[in-house]
Amino acid sequence: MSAATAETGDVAGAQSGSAVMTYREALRLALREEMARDERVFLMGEEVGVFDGSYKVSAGLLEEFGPDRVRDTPISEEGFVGAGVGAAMLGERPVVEIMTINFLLVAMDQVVNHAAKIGAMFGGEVRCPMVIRTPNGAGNQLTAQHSQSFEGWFAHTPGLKVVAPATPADAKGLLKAAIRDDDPVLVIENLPIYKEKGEVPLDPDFVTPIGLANVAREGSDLTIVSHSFATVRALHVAEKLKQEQGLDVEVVDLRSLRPLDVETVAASVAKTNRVVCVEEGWPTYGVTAEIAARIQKACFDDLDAPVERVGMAEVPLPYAKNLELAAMPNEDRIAAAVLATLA
Amino acid sequence: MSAATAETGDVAGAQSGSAVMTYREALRLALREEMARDERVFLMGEEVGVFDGSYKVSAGLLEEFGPDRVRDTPISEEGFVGAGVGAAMLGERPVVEIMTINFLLVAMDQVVNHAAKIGAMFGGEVRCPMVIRTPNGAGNQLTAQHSQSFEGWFAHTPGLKVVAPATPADAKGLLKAAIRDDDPVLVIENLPIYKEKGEVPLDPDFVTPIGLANVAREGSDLTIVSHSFATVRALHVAEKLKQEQGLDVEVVDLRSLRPLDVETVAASVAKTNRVVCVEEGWPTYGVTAEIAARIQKACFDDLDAPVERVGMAEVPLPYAKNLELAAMPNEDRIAAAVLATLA
Amino acid sequence: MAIEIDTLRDLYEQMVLIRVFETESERQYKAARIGGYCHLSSGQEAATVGVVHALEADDLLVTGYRCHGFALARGVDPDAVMAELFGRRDGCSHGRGGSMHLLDVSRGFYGGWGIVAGQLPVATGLALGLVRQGKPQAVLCELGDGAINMGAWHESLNLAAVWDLPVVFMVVNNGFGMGTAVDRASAIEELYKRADSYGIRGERIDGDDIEASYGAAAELLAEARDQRRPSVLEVMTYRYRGHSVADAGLAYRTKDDVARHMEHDPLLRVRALLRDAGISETELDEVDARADARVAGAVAAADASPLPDVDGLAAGMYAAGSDVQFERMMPGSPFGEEELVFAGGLGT
Amino acid sequence: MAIEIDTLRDLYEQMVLIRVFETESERQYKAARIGGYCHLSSGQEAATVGVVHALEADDLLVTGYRCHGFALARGVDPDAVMAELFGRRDGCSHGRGGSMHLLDVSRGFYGGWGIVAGQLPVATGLALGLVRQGKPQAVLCELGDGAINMGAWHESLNLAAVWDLPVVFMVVNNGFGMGTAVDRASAIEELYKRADSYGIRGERIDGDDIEASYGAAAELLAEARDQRRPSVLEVMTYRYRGHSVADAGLAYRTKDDVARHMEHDPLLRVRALLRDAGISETELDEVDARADARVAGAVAAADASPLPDVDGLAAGMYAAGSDVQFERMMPGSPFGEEELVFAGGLGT
Ligand SMILES: Cc1ncc(C[n+]2csc(CCOP(=O)(O)OP(=O)(O)O)c2C)c(N)n1
Ligand SMILES: Cc1ncc(C[n+]2csc(CCOP(=O)(O)OP(=O)(O)O)c2C)c(N)n1
Ligand SMILES: [Mg+2]
Ligand SMILES: [Mg+2]
Repeated sequence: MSAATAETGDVAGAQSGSAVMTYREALRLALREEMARDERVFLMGEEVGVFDGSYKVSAGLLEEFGPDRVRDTPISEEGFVGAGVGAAMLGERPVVEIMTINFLLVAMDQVVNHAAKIGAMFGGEVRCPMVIRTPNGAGNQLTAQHSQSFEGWFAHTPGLKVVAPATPADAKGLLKAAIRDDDPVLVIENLPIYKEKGEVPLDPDFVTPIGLANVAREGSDLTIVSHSFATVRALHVAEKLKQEQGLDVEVVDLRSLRPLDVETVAASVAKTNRVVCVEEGWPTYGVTAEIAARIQKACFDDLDAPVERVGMAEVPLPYAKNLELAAMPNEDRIAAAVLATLA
Repeated sequence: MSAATAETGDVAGAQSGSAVMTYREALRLALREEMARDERVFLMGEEVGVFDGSYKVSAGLLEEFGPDRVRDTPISEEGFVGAGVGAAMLGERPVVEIMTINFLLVAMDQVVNHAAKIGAMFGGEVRCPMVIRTPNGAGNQLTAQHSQSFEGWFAHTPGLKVVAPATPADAKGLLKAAIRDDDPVLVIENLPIYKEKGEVPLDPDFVTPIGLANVAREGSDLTIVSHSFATVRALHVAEKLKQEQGLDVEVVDLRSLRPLDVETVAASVAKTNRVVCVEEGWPTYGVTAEIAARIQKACFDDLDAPVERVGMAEVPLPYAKNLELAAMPNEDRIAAAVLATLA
Repeated sequence: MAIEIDTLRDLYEQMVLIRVFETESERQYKAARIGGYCHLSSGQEAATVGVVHALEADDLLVTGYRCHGFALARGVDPDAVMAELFGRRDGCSHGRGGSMHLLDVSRGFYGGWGIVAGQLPVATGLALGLVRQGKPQAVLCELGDGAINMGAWHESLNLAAVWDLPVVFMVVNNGFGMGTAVDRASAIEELYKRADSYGIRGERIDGDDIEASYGAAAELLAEARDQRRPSVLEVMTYRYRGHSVADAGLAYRTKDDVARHMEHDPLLRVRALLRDAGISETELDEVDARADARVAGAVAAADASPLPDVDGLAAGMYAAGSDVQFERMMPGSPFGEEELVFAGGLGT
Repeated sequence: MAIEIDTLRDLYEQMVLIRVFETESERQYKAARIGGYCHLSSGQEAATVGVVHALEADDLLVTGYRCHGFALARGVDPDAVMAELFGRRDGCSHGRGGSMHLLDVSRGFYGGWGIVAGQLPVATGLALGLVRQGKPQAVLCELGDGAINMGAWHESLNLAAVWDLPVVFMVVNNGFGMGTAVDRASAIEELYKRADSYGIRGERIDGDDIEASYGAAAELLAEARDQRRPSVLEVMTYRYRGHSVADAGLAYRTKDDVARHMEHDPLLRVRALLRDAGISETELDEVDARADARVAGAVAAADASPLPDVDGLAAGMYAAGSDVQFERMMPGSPFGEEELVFAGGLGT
C-alpha cells in the first residue's frame, strides 16, 4: 500500500502487514492509534491544530479528534509543557509538541526540574506519564538559534527517558512506547528525517521497546554508533564504503539515549574492534562523549584504535549554505573518519 | 594577614603578597578590584545588595559601590540575564549572579541561544562581554531541585567559555580573568566550597588564565582529573592514599571546561597511565564523559586501564541525609575507584 | 464572611497547630535534626487556614516551598509532615522531599515545589486534567509576592484564562521575597491588578483576617468550579521569621517592623473573636495545649520512624517495569552506579 | 501627527522599497538563492516606516525575525541586506545570520533575533546600558502579537518599569502568530492594556496609518528619553503573505480576508495623501521606479558578493585573542574539529 493511503489514514484500522510511508506519516499514525486507543492521550503545542502542525506531523488530527484532544497553545513553551506535567500527574497522557528542540530552552525548568523530579522527589507517590515530541537537527540554513541538538542534556537527566528514532518504523514504535510509558519520555525527532520513507508495521500493537538499540546493518570491519538522522547518514556511508572499497561497516542505531543500550554497542565493538560515533550536534560534552566513555571502559581490550567521534563543527551554525555544509557531519566527513579509524 | 582583615577589605589596595582567605572572600575581592578598576563592571542578581548576597559573596559591595553598580533584581532570571546580554552588547561589563545553577534552567534561552550566539551569528560585528557567576553542587540536603551541576551543558555550547575554580586563589584569578574577557564567561562556583580557605595573591593584576589546567598535586601512580569541589575531594583522597598506602596520586584541576586544557591532562596520563575522572554532578552525558572521551583518544597507547568515572549517583538527589551521603561522590567512593583502577 | 463558631474554633486549633509546628521545626532545625532549606510560615496562619478551609474535599492544592502550614491545614498527618522534615521513611514523601516537597495525594495536595513560580504551570495542568476528566473541582495554587515577577506567572495565567481552567492563584503577599520588598521587585504594588492582563477577576484581602480569607477564597473557588474561570486572590500578610531558618530576617527590616505586625497577630485576632463569641479562656488554653501535645507527638513519631533504606536510593525515580528498560545500560557505567542505583530497583 | 510633505514622500519611498524588496525576496527564495526561514512584512510598511521614522539617529532598534523592513527603514544598505539573505560576505552580518539575524550597529540596529520574545530581555539590557552610560537615547523593541504571551514579555516589562528604563515595546499586532489568531492565543485582545500590569503607558493605534504610527511612536520615544519611562505601543496591521515564504497563509484565513485588507493598502493610503497634497502621479511613479531599480541593484550587488570563506567558519565566535585560550584543547578532539574550526582562527 502506498504512503498516500497511509497519509489518508485508511491503514489505522489494519491489523497486520506493513506499508511504506514517511517518518512524518509514521508519527501521525502512532498518534492516531494511541489517541483512538486511550481517551487520556491528547496532543498540545503551537500550531498542532488549525495549522496542521508546523511540520505537518499532526495534520488532520484536529478534524478527527476535536479541539479538546488536539490543543493549539499560545506561544508559551514553559506554560504548556508545565500544563502537560500537571495533567500527567492526574493520570492524563499529554503529548506535547515543541516545534523544534531549540525552543525547549525556554521550558528547561519544567522538563528538568519538574517532570524529571516528580517520581523520586515525592517518594513514588505520584507519577508523570507525559511525552514531549520535538525535532532536533540542522541543514536548511536555519542558522544558529534554530539548528541545534540538545538531546544529550535530557539524556543526562535522571528521571527522564529519551528516545530518538531513525526510521519510520521506529518513529511509530518508539512514539507509541513513549505514550504508553508511565514516565516522562522525550521523543527526539529530526527535521531532515521527516521526509524519509520506510516500511512501517500496521499492527496497532506494534511498539519498539525503550532501551533497545538496533543493529541497523551488519559488518565486521568497523562499527558506527549513531542515533536519529546520523543513522541515516551512517547507512549511506556504509553502503558507499561497501561499493567503493568493499568495507563491511556495522551500524548500531542507539534508538534510546536514556536508557542506553551499551550491551548491543559493546557486542558490536567486540566484533569489529573499531568504532566511530556520529551525532548531528556538537560532540564535545555531547552524546558521543558518553558513548565513547562507555565503550573505552566496556571494550578496553577489544579496541584496536581510539573511539572516533564526528558531529557538527563546534560553532553556532552559520547561515551561508557553504559554511553550513562544511559544518555538518556530512557523509564525506563520516567516511573520512571511518577510513582514518581503519588506517 | 587574616581572613578577617581580608573580609574587611583592607587588602584591596595591596600591591603584592598574599593572604589566607575563604573562597567566598576571594570572589568578593575579585569583584571589588574589578569594579574599582573598570567603571563598566557592575553586579546584578537576586539579593546581591540589601541582603548582602544569598551566600554573602557580595557582602558590603552595595555600600561601597552604590545601587547603580550593585543591582538587586526581581526574581526574573530570564529577564535579568538577558538584561546583562543587552548591556554587554553596548560594551558594559555585567556580572550576573544566579543564586544557584539550578535557577539557570529558567534562563537557558538567554545564555545558550542569545549570549552564546552573538559573536558568530552577527558576523563578529558585536560582542557580549558578560560574566554569569553561579554555584553548583550539593551536600546540604537541598534535595532534587536544588542540588545539581549543569556546567557541562554550558561547556557544550560553542560561543561560551566556562571556568570552575577549585581554590580561593583561582576563584579570584578566574573571576577576574572572566570579567576582563571579551566573551560571555560562566564562572561556576560551588556551595560547599565557599568556606574553603587558601592563600590568595593580593596583586590586583593577578589573574588565572582561561584555558589552563593546573597540576594541583604531583604523583606517578594514577591521575585524578577533576574541577571545582571535586578537586578538593580529590586532594584529600590523594593525601589519604599517600598516608595509608603510600600511593602517589596526581591531581589535575581542570579550572576551565571550555576551553578545556587536554594537553595538561594528556601529559599527566602519559606519566601515570591510569586515570579517574571525578565530578560533583551526574557522570552520564556529563563533564567526565568528555574528559574520558578525550583521554581515550589522546592517550590510547598510554592507558593501562580504562578511564574510570565517579560522580553523583544518577538519581534526583533525595533529601534524607543518609541517602544524600550515599549518592554523593564522597571521598570513600573516589578512593575505592582509584584502588579499583590500580588493581 | 462570618464563620460558624464551632468551625472557627477548629480553624483556630489548626492555626495554633501550625504556629507550634513551625516553632518546633525551627528548634529541630537548630538541633540539626532537620536539614536543607526550611521556610516557616509563622504569622501567615490566618491566610493559610482561611483559604484552605474554602477547599472542598476533592479540590486540589499546589504550593511553593513554604508549605508546612498548607499541608497541615489540608489535613496531612502532622506525624508524616514532621517525619518528612526529619527525612524518615514515614514522611509524606518518604524522606525524599523534605521541607520544600511535602505531598499527599490522598488529601489532594500535589506538592510542595522549590523553584519560584515553577508550581504555576503545574497547577494550570492539574486544572486542565480536571477539565479533561469532567470533574467539577478546582485547583488552588499558592505563590509569593516575589514569584509574581517570573515569566511562568504570565504564561500560566494567560493559558488558564484562554482555556477557561478552574484555578485560583493565591498570591501570598508577605511583603518580601527574601530581602526584597514588594515595591523594589514589582512595578505595581497592587499585585491582584495583574489579573486584568488576563481578563479575569482579581481580589485583595487582609489575609490576617481569617473570615475575609475564607470568604474571598470560597467565592473565587466557587466561580472556578461553576464557571470554569481562573482568578487571582492576593492575601496581605506578614512573615515573622526570616526567609528560611538560616536567615535572621533583619537585614531588610527592623525588629520594630516585626513587632508592629505581631501586635495584631492573626492568632490573637481569632482568639478574640472566639472570646467575644463566649468561648472561655480555659477552653482556648486547652486548644493550645492540644496543639502542643500534637506537635510533641509528631516529633516523637518522626523520631521513631526509620531512615529510608539506602538500597532504595533510586526508588520511585521511574515507574514499575522500568528496570528491564535499563538492564542493558550497565556496561561501562560510572563507578558504583550499578550497585548504588540499579541494584535496589527503580520502580519500587 | 501630520508629516511634512517632502518627508512623507521620502517615507513613501521607503515603504515602496520595502514592498518591492519583500516581493523580490520571495522570488529569490523560490529560486533557491535565499534559504532558511524567510519572514516577509508586506502589508506592514506604514507601521514599520512610521515608527522607525520617530527614532533619532542614536536611538537603538531591536526586532524579532521579521526584520527586513525594519533594517531598510532604519537605513541599512539594501545591498547589504540582500547580500545577507543570499548568505554572502558583504551581507550586513557577513552571511552568518541570514534573514532573521540582520544587524547594523552603525545604524543602531542591534538585530534581528529568532527566538520569539527573546529580544525583549536583550532590549531591556540595551536600555540599561544607555542609562549606565548616561546617554539620552531610547530603545525601540519590536515584537509580535504572539510573542506577548511569552514569559520573557512579563519579566522584561516589569524589569524595565522597576528600573525606569527607556524602552518602547512595539507590539506589531498583525492578527496572527503563525496560524493562531490573537483571540485564541491571548486572554485579552487589547494587548496594549497589558501595560497596566507594569504601571506604564500603553497605546494602540492604526498601524496602517503612517501619521498615527509616527505620531504615537514620537511621543512615547520622547517620554522614554526625557522621563526614562518604558511604554507599550500596539500597532494594528496585517500580514499579506504567509508566516514565512514556506507558508501559503490560507489554512487559518481566507483569500477574501487578505483581499479585504489589501483594499486599504498602506501604500495606497500614503499615495493618496501625497496626491491630495499635490504630488503628481508621474512623480509617484518615479518613486516606484526608483524602488524597483534600487532592489534590482541590491540583487545584482548581492549576486556579485563572494561567498564567505570556509576557512573562516568560526570567525567571530570568540573575541580576538581567544585562540591562545583554546590552543591546549586540541588533543583527542572530535574528527576534523581542529582543521574546520580552529585552523582559521576564532577571533577574526
Ligand atoms: C527560579 C528561582 N529563583 C530563585 C530562587 C531562590 N528563592 C527561593 S525563595 C525566593 C523568594 C521568593 O519570595 P516570595 O515569592 O515572596 O515567597 P516567600 O518566600 O515570601 O513565601 C527566592 C529568590 C528559586 N527557588 N527559584
Ligand atoms: C520560543 C519560540 N517558540 C516558537 C517559535 C516558532 N515561531 C517563530 S515565529 C512564531 C509566531 C510568532 O508570531 P508573532 O509574535 O505574532 O509575530 P509575527 O510572526 O506575526 O510577526 C513562532 C511560533 C520560536 N521562534 N520561538
Ligand atoms: Mg513573599
Ligand atoms: Mg503576529
